[in-house]
Amino acid sequence: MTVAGLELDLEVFSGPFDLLLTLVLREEVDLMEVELADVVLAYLDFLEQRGELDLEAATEFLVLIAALLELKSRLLLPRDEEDVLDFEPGEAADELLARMLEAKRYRAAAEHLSGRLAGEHGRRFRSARLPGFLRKVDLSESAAVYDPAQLGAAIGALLRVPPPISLAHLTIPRVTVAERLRHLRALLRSGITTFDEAVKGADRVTVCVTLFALLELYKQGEAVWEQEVPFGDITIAPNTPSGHHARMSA
Amino acid sequence: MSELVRTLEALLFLAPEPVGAVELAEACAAEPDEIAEALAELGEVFAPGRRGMELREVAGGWTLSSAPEAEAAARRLLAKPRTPPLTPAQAETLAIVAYLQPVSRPEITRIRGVSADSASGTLLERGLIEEGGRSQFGATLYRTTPLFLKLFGLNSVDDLPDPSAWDPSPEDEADLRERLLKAGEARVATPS
Amino acid sequence: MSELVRTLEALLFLAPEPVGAVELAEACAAEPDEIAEALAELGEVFAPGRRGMELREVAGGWTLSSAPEAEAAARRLLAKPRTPPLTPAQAETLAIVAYLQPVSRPEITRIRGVSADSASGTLLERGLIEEGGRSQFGATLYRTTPLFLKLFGLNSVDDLPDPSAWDPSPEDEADLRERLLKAGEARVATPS
Repeated sequence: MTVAGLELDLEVFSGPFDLLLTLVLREEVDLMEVELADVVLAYLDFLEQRGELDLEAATEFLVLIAALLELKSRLLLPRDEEDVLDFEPGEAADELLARMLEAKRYRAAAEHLSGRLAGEHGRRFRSARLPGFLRKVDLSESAAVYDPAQLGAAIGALLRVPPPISLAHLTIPRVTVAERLRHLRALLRSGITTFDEAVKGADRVTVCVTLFALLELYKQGEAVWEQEVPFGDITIAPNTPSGHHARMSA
Repeated sequence: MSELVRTLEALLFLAPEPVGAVELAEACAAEPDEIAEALAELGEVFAPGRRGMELREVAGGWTLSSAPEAEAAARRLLAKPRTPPLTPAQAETLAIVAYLQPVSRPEITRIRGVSADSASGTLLERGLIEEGGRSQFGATLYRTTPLFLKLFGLNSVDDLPDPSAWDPSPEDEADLRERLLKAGEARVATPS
Repeated sequence: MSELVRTLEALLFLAPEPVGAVELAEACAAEPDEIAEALAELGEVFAPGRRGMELREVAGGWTLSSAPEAEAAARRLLAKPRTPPLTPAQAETLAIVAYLQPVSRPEITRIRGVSADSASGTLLERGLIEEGGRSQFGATLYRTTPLFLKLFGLNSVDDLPDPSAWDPSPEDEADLRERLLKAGEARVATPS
């Protein structure tokens, strides 16, 4: 079985993975409501049942799930810096679809080529040295056929030093996970807080890093978090034995 | 067998690479239409299934190859496999190079979604692709080789089918739509 | 033509050296007398004067060779330097050898940023470059050949064009070799 046929039973969708993908791309299923973690878990279950790792299928799955995660993360991020956001969700879906179609096209072309090669099986070509009477080349009979300028041009191209790569367009991280961990722990010492509170006035990068820090706190068992509705505020509470159950919707 | 046909047979037996009709005409001091006629006659002699050799038009020229029926014996005698089949990763990389050439490694990686370094290395080693210049940023560009055409039985890359032929058909779209409706009904029937 | 005769024809076509009857029998999984009979039939087909090839028994066994009548045409087609257009990799490799000779293979690789094994192999085979001694570290050194001068219409390597016309920074005073090595290393360090 390939990745496409992976059977899913999610809250908002039940059916094969490829159908989910199609519905998401047609915006007939809201990606915001799809728990991608559950898709990954379903795939892991499937791998476990199967008992072996098909590298090609696993690669395909990673590519698809990464594309969905990218799309979803674009939908989830705050939208206050419209000029920096390069894609509308619709555009992102179009891009994803185009990319999948392109990959699919060359996978089909690859199958065609493999078939062609198999069809040529057994047709070998002769590779023998030329007989002696053809190996002697008379230098005086040879005419100039190449232009020396080709060699000069090749040397010129090899002398070209590539321009240094500009890193100007990359955001230099000004905020670290450790810093945001300290910030969150400080907030939690005075009880329940919210994600909005934790990132008040922060820029986009800080929001992301804070989310990482929050994941780390959750993993360490220091905090639990809850989001009542999509886009709603995330409540963060210090973890106590009787505390809330964490619920993540990423 | 006329003298011209015999000469052509000898030339194609000796030549290490496929030879174009123009070069054959020059070597034989014959007219192009005489060569065309002689090649047709030779093609009859070496038609598939008749002999131990076949006349083939590949990589822009004419060449003789062994007949596939002799492959088992050839492998025993020569003790080397013809061309091992391609892995899916190699076939995909080769397909991208064949259709988009000249194409750079980062572009191949972008299309495949995974790195193509090992696959393109193997294809280079096997002589199926080669460097064909550099991009404006100095990245090596790849293209297919005449050996690729020879081994895949192609006269030129233009003989490859239009890749849009493999795009999903309207029927497939309709099929997906139907499956969508069914899945929707199933969900209504079994609320979670 | 029986299947065995066809297989023999294919084997003798492919084999670069004469093949003994015993080896042929093993490869074809046939009895020695069957092979003898098949060889006799093949000898009829390829009797002198009939075809462009002849079946001959020589010291080491059986072999196909071109018919002597085709010799003049074969000379016109094949007894001349092969001069297809140089690929970019070949032109780069040949330019490095021409301007820096003698130069070692590792040096060529460092300047190009990618291996030049396949390109230098082709240039050697076509007789444009040749081995000329060893470096102090034991690497083979390459230099250009008289055929190279002939095919480029040069009297000596001193007549190679001054690269400053194509040089992106001709004011640089450093030695050509040093500059090429530096640029090559910069290319490798820059992911493209």
